Amino acid sequence: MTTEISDDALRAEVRAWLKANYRPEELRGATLWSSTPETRAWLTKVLEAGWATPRWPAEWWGRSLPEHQARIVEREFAAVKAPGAGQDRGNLYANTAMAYGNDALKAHFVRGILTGEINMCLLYSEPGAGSDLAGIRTRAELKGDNYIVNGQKVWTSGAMTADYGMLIARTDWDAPKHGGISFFFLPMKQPGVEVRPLRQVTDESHFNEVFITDAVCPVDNRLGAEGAGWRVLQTALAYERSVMGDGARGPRNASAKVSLIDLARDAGKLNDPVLRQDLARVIAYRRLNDLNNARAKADLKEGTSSPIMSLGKLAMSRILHEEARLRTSMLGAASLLEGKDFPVSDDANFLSLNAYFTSIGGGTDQIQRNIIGERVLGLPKEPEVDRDVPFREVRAG
Amino acid sequence: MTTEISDDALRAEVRAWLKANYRPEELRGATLWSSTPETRAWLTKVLEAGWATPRWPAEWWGRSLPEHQARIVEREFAAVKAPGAGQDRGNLYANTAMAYGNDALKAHFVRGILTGEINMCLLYSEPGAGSDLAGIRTRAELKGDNYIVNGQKVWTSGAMTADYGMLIARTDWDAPKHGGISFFFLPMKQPGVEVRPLRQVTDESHFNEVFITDAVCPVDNRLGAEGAGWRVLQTALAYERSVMGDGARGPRNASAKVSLIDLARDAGKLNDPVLRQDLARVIAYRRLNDLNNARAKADLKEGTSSPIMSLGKLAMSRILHEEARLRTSMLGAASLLEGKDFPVSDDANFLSLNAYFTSIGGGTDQIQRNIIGERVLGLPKEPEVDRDVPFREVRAG
Amino acid sequence: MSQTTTEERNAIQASVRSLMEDRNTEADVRRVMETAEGHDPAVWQQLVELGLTGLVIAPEFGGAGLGPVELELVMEETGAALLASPLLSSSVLAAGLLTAAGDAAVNKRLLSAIAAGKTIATVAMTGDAGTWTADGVAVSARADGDKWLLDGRANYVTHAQLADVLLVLARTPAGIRIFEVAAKAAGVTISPLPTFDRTLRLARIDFAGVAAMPVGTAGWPAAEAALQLVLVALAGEQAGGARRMFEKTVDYAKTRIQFGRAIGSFQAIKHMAADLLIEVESATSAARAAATALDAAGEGSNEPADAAIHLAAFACADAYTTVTATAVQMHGGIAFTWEHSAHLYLRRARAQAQLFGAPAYHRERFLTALGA
Amino acid sequence: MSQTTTEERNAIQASVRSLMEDRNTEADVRRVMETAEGHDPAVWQQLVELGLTGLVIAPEFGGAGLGPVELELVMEETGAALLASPLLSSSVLAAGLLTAAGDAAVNKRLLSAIAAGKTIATVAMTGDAGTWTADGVAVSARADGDKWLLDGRANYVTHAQLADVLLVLARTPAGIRIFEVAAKAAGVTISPLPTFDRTLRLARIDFAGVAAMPVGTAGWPAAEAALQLVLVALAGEQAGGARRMFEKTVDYAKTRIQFGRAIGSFQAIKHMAADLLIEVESATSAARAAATALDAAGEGSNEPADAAIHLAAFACADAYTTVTATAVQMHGGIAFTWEHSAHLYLRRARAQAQLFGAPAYHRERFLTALGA
Repeated sequence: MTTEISDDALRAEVRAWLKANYRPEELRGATLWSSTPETRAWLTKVLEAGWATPRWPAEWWGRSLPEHQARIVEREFAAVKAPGAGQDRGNLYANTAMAYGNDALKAHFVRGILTGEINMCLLYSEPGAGSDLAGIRTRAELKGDNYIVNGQKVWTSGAMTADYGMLIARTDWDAPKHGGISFFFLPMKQPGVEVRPLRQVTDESHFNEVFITDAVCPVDNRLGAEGAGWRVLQTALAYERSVMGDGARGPRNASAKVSLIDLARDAGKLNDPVLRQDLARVIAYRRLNDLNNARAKADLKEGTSSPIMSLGKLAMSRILHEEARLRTSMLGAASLLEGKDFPVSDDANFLSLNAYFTSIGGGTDQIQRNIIGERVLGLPKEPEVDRDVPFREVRAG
Repeated sequence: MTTEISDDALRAEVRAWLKANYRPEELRGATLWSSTPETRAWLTKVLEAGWATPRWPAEWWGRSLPEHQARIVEREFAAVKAPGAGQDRGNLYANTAMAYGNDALKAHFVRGILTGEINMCLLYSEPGAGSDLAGIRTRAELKGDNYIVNGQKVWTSGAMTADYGMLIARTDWDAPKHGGISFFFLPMKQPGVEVRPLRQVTDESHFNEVFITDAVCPVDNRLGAEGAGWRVLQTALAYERSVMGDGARGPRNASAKVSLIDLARDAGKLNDPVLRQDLARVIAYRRLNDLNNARAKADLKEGTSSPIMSLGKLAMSRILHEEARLRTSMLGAASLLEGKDFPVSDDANFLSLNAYFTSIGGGTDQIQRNIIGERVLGLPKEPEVDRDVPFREVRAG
Repeated sequence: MSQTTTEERNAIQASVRSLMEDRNTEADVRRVMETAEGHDPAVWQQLVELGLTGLVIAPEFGGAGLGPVELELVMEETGAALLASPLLSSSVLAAGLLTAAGDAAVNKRLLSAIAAGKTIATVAMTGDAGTWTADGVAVSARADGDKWLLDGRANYVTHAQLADVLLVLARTPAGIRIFEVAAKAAGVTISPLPTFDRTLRLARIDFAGVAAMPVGTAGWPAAEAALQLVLVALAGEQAGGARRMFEKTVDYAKTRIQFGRAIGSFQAIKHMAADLLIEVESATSAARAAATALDAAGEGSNEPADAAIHLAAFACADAYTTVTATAVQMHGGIAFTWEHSAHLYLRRARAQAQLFGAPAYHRERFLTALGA
Repeated sequence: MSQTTTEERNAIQASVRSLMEDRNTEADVRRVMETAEGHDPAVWQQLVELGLTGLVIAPEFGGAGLGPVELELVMEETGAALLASPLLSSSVLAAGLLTAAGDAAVNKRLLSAIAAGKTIATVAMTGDAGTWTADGVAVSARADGDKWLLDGRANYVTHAQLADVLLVLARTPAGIRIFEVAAKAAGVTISPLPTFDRTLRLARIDFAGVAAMPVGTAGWPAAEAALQLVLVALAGEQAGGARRMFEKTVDYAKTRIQFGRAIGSFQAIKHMAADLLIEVESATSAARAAATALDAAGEGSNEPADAAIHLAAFACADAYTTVTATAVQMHGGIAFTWEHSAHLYLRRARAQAQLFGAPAYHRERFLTALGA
């Protein structure tokens, strides 16, 4: 059912369609986690035009376009900052559903996810399973046509507004840790699911704790076989990594947009030779990372695989911590203050704490170094004391 | 058989004896590793006067003095820089022999060791057993009244002149790694022992490799039971730690004695604010370590045990590497040069390499951090894959 | 030299620790730090009763007459427990300044009230520059008949919003002098500042023709003496705080299980802990050595205390910052929450690294003290 | 912009790598570094045949006419293999200076001979200051009728003891100019210097009334252009050396067994390796970006290459030093022996971090290039 179309014709078609349909002013007010009626209407329009899932076949609202043409569609949308295109690459939830859901689940969820009718969140981490995600202890027990779920999840964004959460829970306590996990779309709007905002170290609340007590999850909402959830999760995490930036937020105030050099000038320190050495070193960290990323992209283009991609998160962690440290040191006593009346200090302090979002969240720097050492450099793994043990015998704490 | 004597009388006696007997000019030319006829004569005289082993009983040439009086003897000797006193505390070889040798061994060795008739060396490390000393593969097999020894040792000081080496070798390959080791006084002057100087990274040779091929070691030269050598070794290492400094040599040239501040002044950098920050930081490392050591000593006096002692080697490693880095950075292009015509550069370069003597030798910084984490802080050990396995099944490489 | 025995010093330290355990738990700290006053008057009363408000004030003014050695030990405990209190501002900085200025009449009145905890005083030293150096003084004093009038701004004044009495360093034609001003005097505007470390209180003070009374004749040299004392106290706070956060972290590493074993069994965590132990021990050694040096200098030693004090100032500041920053990383996600104590220590470490001079400044002073 | 395709650049790099593997093994390096010449004339002939001695020399002078992009790739290979050679001095620094000076007559004679490998030239730029800046020039030139005479001292001159021709930066009343002097000219005293990096040759040169021929009229600006080229080449050497030492270390960590397992399975080693990988990749990216920037600038781009070049200069120097210093630690005792290759790389890293300006200098220049 492939309709052949030339690159130029496709580009022209997308451009014309956007010109005819896109009204950015109508889409204000939506967030990453919840949609408005206007955004839902827009996303539906995008879906029906075939731009939401250009790589997928017509039965899934697509056009069966080859990768490079799908990228043309995405670039045209990006050029005018229109959302919703290329979700067959970028929508974590839809892709996971398509890859592992049964027909009922796909029919029930995919369109709603793509059009914003269904809001989603992630129920992965637990207080006792951070670095060691396979150590989760949330329990799902099959009773008739439903799983009954009990446990606690944490670091969940968007849980307040989500209709469903992608959940990993343990269904088999006699299998080794990775083998007893299953993957679900858990309905969030039910009495057994309680969402509490989590107060962060930065005194903000962008995350939640989710307390799950005898919550009900239909068996059809399981993705993949029972006990095969770890593999589903790996696919979902790979999608996430391939499309998401590191997620760390910038400063809260306008000084965000000021370069480190200008901040130094404003602080009257640009002629301080000690500060200058530090400044050059810190600016270099970010520049070198940019150069690494550019080289990695070029390598990929030429078909060479690049180990550099794996370094980005660890490198970014150093960049963010060092930039925050430098900002503090430029400010001196002024860094004692915070709040909107002292925006530059507020940013320096905020950034110094928020840098841990990157150095801890999504795998600590220490876990990242393990991954780089093992997957990129091929160094042998450590002995894993809990790998082949029935999970109920594994130590927890 | 304790002869009671007052502190003052003892002090006076030692002082008078030294005045009557000590002629420092006669003792020149001896080294740490080999003695001259004159030093042997002197050490014999010290021994026979009771000063070599003041804590030991008369049958071992001593005076059964209590600890504080033995220290008085040592201090009087130290005051005039006379060698040989208090070897019952300071002589590693004699103490090990006394603690673990059988009567024949003690009779045969102890006096000679104390008087310098017998020169000793240490045969511990192997090319395949550095950080993991219990992984040694030098083999000792009992044949009649002798052990036949085969293997290779490394990082041996004084092997060229030694008459005997304190050797650890494996006598049981079916026991777990720590359980199959025995401890010997191996005769060095025999055809099966070949000593080759080891060229160090600093282009000096203070150490040797020792190749052992069918060397013969009398069964009486075993210290402790067969297979109990690891415990003997621990005692010997504890003696060594209690009396030796870290052993790193200072620079080769006169700039050794110049303070970092004076070096900076000589390099014309004392007004460079960037250098000054670095200078203060590096000077602080050494001062803080001195303060830590002073506090540890004071703690010990008051009977409080001090964890600080364990930090010294790791702290010294940082001090030496940082001082060398700072010297290099002060010198700039001049650090390109070496040799006696460029003594300051020569020292900076030498120190930059020799710092590894401390950060690697006698347990790498990484091993030291394990020890501090486990023994001082009580953090749990890592899983040890080779601990309870018959040694012949342990991986090597 | 300190006249107390080891046992007496241990007893002082133990009594403070016990007070902190009873009355200044983490829950107390969190409650107090959200109040406008920023300290607990009931705990203040306890500090008075223990004699801490007059610890370094001479007996003739009702103080305990102890010195930097005892002060440093006390501050190790208040630092470990994150005590929010004007103790440092009033009973160390202000008391130190008054003692150094040596104005008998003023001291009889003010030092006695400070020792009794009835008056809270603080010192306005630096302006917008925030440098705590003579250069940084931005208030000027002019003689108007037999009165003195102050104009200008002091900034980063610790606990000024709580103070009854302000001691103000101000420029006169004859150099910097010290002035006493009632906090409520006409022309004084005290603007509380929002602080990143919520256990700290800071304010900006604007002076507009404020009538002030000169205190003694010693000017900046008395400020230097007070700074020496407060830096020793602060070093003690930092050393104590660093040690407490370190202990909490090591405990967590022993009990937190991931991958089926305590995280402290992993070299990544274990090696960080070993490196931090050096920092913690060095901070303690440096703070105590600074106290001893200042004590000896006070007794006429020829060894100036400057090098030891500025060494402690930057070594303890850097150690506290490093220990608390690394502790967050070692804890992982749990320390990214407001409810966990790690950030309270981290915020305090960052603040204390700026108060009374940043580490780079103290490194310069240290080198200068060494003759470089 | 570079006219070569990726395939052509890969082919150039592969041919150099292959030559290094055949003729410049570690055993070769150790043999050559102990000779007085400090390079292998037979290998030099191979470099000539591969066209490397004329790589960046224009075709009209017999060179390959390639640019910084190809040069950087070649140097990655020579750096990885620790090649001891006057290539950098003669075919990069001297050739770059002559090209920038643009004296047609001199270039016809000298650049052709350099490209053909028949003449080895070097540049005397700095004096005892060792700064490679205009300030550092310590030779002066005075006109004597229609002749010029040089006096003074040049120091840290690379490979001067091998050179046939010296290009000397010297002060004249009208500013710094370039002069050509035969190495054997009367009044020239070349004193070889003992180097910590034994693959390097340095000399001090004293000039006593040496007759010299001016080269073109461009003075220090030509030196800056030559320094840009040599810094790109050096960055390539550093990136290549860092990568090779890193690879050796990772290999060792995979095969060295202690405690019954490969040491690379311990987090202490594994995490050091992960951090070093960032250094290695960053050095490669920085060196190549500097080459690309210089190439673009040469083609009239408005983007000045300065920032990219000085960034590479300090980033590659620091990366090479860090990687080699850490590599020794990761190896343990074996790397404390002369026979192990680690110290050869470490010595070279330390030397290359000083040649043509130390990292702190390049950080300053980087900031200046960014307008700060």
